Amino acid sequence: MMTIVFSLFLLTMLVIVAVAILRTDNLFTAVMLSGIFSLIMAANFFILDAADVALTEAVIGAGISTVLFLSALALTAEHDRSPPVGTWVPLLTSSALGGVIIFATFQAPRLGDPNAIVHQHVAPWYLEKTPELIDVPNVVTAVLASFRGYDTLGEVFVVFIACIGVMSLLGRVRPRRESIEEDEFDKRTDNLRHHLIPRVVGKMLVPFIVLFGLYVQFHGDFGPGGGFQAGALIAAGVILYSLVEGGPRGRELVPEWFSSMLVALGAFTYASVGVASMAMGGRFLDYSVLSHDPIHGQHMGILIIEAGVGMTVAGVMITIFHAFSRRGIR
Amino acid sequence: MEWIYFGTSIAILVTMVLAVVRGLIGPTIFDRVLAVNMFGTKTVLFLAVISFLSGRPDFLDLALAYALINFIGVFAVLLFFQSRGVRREAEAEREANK
Amino acid sequence: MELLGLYNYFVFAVLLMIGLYCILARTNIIKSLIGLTIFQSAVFLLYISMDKIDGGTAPIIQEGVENQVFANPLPQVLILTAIVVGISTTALALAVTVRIKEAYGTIEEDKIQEMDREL
Amino acid sequence: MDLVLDIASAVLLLTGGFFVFVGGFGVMRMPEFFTRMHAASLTDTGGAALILLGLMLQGGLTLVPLKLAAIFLFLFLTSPTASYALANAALLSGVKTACRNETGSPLPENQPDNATSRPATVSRAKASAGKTAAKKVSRKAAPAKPAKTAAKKAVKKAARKPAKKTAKKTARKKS
Repeated sequence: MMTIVFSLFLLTMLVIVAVAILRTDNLFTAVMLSGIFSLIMAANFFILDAADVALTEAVIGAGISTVLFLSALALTAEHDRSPPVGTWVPLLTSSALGGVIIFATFQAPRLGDPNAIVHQHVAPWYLEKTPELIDVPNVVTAVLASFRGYDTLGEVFVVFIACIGVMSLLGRVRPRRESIEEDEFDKRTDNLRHHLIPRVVGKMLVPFIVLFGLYVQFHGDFGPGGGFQAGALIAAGVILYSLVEGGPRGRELVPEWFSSMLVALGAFTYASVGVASMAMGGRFLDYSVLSHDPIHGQHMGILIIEAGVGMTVAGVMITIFHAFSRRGIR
Repeated sequence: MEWIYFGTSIAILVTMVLAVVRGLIGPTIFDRVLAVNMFGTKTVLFLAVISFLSGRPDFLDLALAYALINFIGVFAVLLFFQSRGVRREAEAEREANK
Repeated sequence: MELLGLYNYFVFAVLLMIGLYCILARTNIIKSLIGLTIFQSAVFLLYISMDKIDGGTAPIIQEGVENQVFANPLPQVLILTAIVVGISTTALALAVTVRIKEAYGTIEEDKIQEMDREL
Repeated sequence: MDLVLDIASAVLLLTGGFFVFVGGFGVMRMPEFFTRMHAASLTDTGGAALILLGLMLQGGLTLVPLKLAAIFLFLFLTSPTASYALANAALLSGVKTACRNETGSPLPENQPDNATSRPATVSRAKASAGKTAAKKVSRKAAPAKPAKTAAKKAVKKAARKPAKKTAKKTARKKS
């Protein structure tokens, strides 16, 4: 009952904000509103009992997405100068799609129906077998890292490849400056050093963010958390430092060779656990053989691959942010 | 006690709605940023109250994560405006030199 | 009440429409990308809506509590990874946009096409 | 004892909820940006403190009150900082002139002490803000106003050049 009341509020806000994003011409406004959009989305996920997903959306939406979009805006344009085109073709297409989907939803089970088909298939098996086979309290981590570890390996490699794409597009070499004057502009614009209060508070919070990231990383078996969230959190800490102290100082803190090495090392760690389990007589990513006790082996495997995921995600986010911030003023 | 939590969360939700409205109409860009920032704080409170309402207070981690990184966006905004001002200055100077 | 239980799916459909319209109707690349993220979020919402069970709680087993009903963990796993993949692909698209801006001086699709035709 | 705790936390939660709501109401109703910000930032801290304290009383002797205290500490640090950063950005962009003035009296200019500390940004941003202000006012306000802003714009244009020169000088000195 309460869920429905909260959902009514949040989902209606979601639609209103989405319409506002669609209607605005100012891209900066659109980015700000999409920040609100992601906050509402995270609250909504939490209402719907998805704590892990809410944490991920919170960290990504609040910490990283806005920063990335703003750095892209600073490099491109601030206004959407789309001409007032004849909009009936897209309108027709999208409303046809929406109509079909709404028609289909009348057949869907209502929210929270325990007899829905989704809850009959493989999910009860996961919930039942997790305490027995893997013995970690957080079933999401168990499914993510062990039961469906192969999927997650694929996702990690997708993130890895996206990072390579950004690096090859924006380049690792700093574009040549025409004069010293432009460097002066860089120094004046890409940090908040002369804002005393943000500088002090921001720098004070960086260690706490990183510490909390490590907590999320290693507490992921017992509460909401895991490699994905932890990586994004740690990256958010580094991004905060780079915002406050400027890009060059940020790159001194986490050099680019280090962050790109983290990316590769994380993916390598993940895959090598799979190979190790094969070498020890099991199947690919079957952690039970890693130790003499199957459950202990599972714990070890999950710990290592979560660390790999965390390294990759943190490295990717930091590398992407540095790639954008290094592009600088042209 | 449950109804108290419920009432508090409804008050926070109504405030969120007001913040969203300010974000939608807010005449200047800064009003929108203010709305985002305020919305973030309200989300922290909302998550905290909801985690008590659902009887799982160990989910406060979420609210903690939000409280820590919510303001990175505001810093990015500040930096954005600063660099925009200087960039426009540079463009104007280049024009003048031509 | 029956319709209220389907509200999540209606919102999913509406968000999908808004996202698609934004991608199709706007020629500004960054605006299209924001539309794409809305489209993405709509799909996330659909998946997460499916995992809810009445009276359930998040699928984290508590010590010493019997007979708990848990939400479905599977959609959560899929969406958790999809969010991170989504932001990295968005970053890739933004990088392409930055390069387009550097090469053409604009990020409006129609102007880019005009320039291509002139070449 | 439990009842006392319950009542205390109920009072704190409801007062906190009321404060938060008042903050939202202020953000909605206040006439211009800086007053809105005042409403938001004050209640952000006050309401949050009350609500978190109310929850803390319910936490019992576990890790929960500690986490709540951490949340409170971080909110207490970040929320005013964010407000400061935002106000600073707004001031540098000359928001003051962009706001509606109910009485119609001439709006105060931003003081030049900003101009000496961050010359380039201020002078440039001011000029651009003046333009947007003119646009906005002419769209919204009574027909008498555009003339006024136009006059102000002209004054600014005249004032911009020397300001820029001094700005450059100070920048050079600094470097």
